[in-house]
Amino acid sequence: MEEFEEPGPEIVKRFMYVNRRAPYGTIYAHECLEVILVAAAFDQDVSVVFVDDGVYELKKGQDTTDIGLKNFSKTYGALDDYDVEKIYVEKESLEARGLTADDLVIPVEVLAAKELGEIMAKQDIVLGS
Amino acid sequence: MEEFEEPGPEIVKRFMYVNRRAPYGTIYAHECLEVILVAAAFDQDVSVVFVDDGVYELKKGQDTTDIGLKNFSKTYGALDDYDVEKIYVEKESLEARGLTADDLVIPVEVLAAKELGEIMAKQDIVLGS
Amino acid sequence: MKIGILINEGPFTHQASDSAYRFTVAALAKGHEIYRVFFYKDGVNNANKLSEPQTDDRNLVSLWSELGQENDIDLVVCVAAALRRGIKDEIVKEGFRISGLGQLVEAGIQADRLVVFGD
Amino acid sequence: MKIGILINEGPFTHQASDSAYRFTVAALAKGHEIYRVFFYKDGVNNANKLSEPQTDDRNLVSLWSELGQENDIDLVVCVAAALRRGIKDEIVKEGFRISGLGQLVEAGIQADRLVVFGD
Amino acid sequence: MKTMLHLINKSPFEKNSLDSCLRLAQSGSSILLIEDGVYAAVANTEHAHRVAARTRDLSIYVLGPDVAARGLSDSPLIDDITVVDYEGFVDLVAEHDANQSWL
Amino acid sequence: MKTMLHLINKSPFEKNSLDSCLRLAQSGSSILLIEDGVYAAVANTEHAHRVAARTRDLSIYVLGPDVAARGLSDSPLIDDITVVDYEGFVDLVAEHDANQSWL
Repeated sequence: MEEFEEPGPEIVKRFMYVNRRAPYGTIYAHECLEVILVAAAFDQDVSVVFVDDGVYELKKGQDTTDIGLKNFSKTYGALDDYDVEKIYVEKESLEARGLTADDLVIPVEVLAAKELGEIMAKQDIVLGS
Repeated sequence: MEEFEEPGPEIVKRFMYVNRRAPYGTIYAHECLEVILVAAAFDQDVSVVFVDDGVYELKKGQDTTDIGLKNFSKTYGALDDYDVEKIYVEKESLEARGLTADDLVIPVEVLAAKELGEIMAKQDIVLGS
Repeated sequence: MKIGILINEGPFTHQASDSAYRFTVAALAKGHEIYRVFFYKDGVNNANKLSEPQTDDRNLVSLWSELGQENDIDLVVCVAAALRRGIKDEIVKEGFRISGLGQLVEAGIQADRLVVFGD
Repeated sequence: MKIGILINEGPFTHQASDSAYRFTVAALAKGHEIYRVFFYKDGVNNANKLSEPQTDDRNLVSLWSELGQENDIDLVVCVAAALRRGIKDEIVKEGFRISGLGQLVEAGIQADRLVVFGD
Repeated sequence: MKTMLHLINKSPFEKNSLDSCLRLAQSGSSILLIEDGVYAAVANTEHAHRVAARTRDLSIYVLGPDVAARGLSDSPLIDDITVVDYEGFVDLVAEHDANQSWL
Repeated sequence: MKTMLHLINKSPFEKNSLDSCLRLAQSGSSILLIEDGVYAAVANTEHAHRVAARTRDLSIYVLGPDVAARGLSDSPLIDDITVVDYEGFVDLVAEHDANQSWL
């Protein structure tokens, strides 16, 4: 993968979007998703990570009718249409919240902190929320 | 103190301002102080509390020259001029930060959580930051 | 019962303004009086009439403005917080007025309850 | 080295814009190029020219505008975030321009480093 | 003795607001969990035991619309936590002598 | 192997940003504490031992102007934490291959 370290004329960088916030209480999760969908149109190596309260963004069964905000949880399903396929969720964050991958709206790769940390360390650009 | 519970024509209420944020990282501490100084002009029973990172608002020796924000820590000294005399700091918050009352810019009453909680429970209006 | 409301955050970024709005609607429905809604800190951004959310999203500035005018609620924007953040009369939505922090303290004194929404 | 900057919070409420400003000044002093400063989320409020802090306080909108113009820095305000929050051309300070999120991604691609300031 | 309603709108995983509230809230007072605070009402999380331990001396409520928004309507909540809607929120404010937001 | 600079701007008492960073940061990477994150650099606090324990496998820096602003210039810092100014901040960004803000 050395060729990614010194981008040439056709630059391909590793972009990682790290989601650490719960949805709705703040707009961070929503506006981070907006960036990801735009970024997907560029030919870059994109991965999306959910740690800490970010795992709650993917919780199944969200119904925002009575709080008046848009339910954007279904939009995560569009990541696959945009060819964003590296979607990682931290195992420790899920467990702390009593959740499993079955509770989430999209299929994800569940990784222990150690493995996830190794992947994070290889990125060129990390955008957190 | 029963007469405060049902305010008559000259209403006097117990107002408590609870500071729980560090200074400078956010504006909450500063804008809360602005409210306290305005509130002091009304003839109410005012108390000011510092818990959690709020105790850092009172740390001696603040010098904001190199971050470009206004150093408002000296303004706490004006509380006395405004006859705001009930100033409480939680003992547990100080200890967790390795601080004592000697580290603070103004004299305060240091109270254990248990005593402070009892005083908080008697307030009519609690404004937190 | 007379209820005062304090909103410390702007629209969209935090849920504070949404929660306050729904609380206010529910309080009115139950026959309570809203003594005043005071917008402080980033809350002053709730009065920016230039706000234009996507068409399928809620417009909190309009919602507050309409609720205030329909129910004769005093919507007060803190002048000190507003000046700093560039919320001036020329962009303030109808139904809001700019005034001083004393209006917040007065709401605390005159209302039976004051509820704070923020971050 | 080419450095891109992302600012996610407005002036005053969080230190993010102050920190980013001082970082940018220091980077220029060391001879680096600032490829772009992108204002996203509440960061779009940094472009509101109506902002009028107290006279003894710093005016971040003016500071960014001047720094940008003196050093020919591309100051880009995200259009989607700005519309929602009511930051429109009529109140945008000179030196800033409104554009799309693609400008952020492009800064990530073209700059050697991208540094994020936020809450 | 006044009655106090504490409002918590922060996730207990992210911020220390709930901790501070639980440390300072007097026995007999009430807590209403709203916005991201509702995560503190869910059973089987890392923080659930700390909340459950206080259901005996505190009355704990959670705002249903915020629970539903976050996809937690079918998740088991901690025993003895009462779900209310916005009208219930208003009633709690009216029924208690005072309230305090732990932001 | 890339070198990563982690930026922390939150108080460890208030938010979980430092916790998450310490959990995920790889040995050999660096951390720069800025804004309210500088409180994590102070010795003799409740969180100091957790930071001190990582000074062997991580390079930890703190932004001096933020330390001074908060009145901590005379407070003892944790051993092996290096104080830098804004120019040092720029150098750290330039010297590391990438950086990550834990907001």
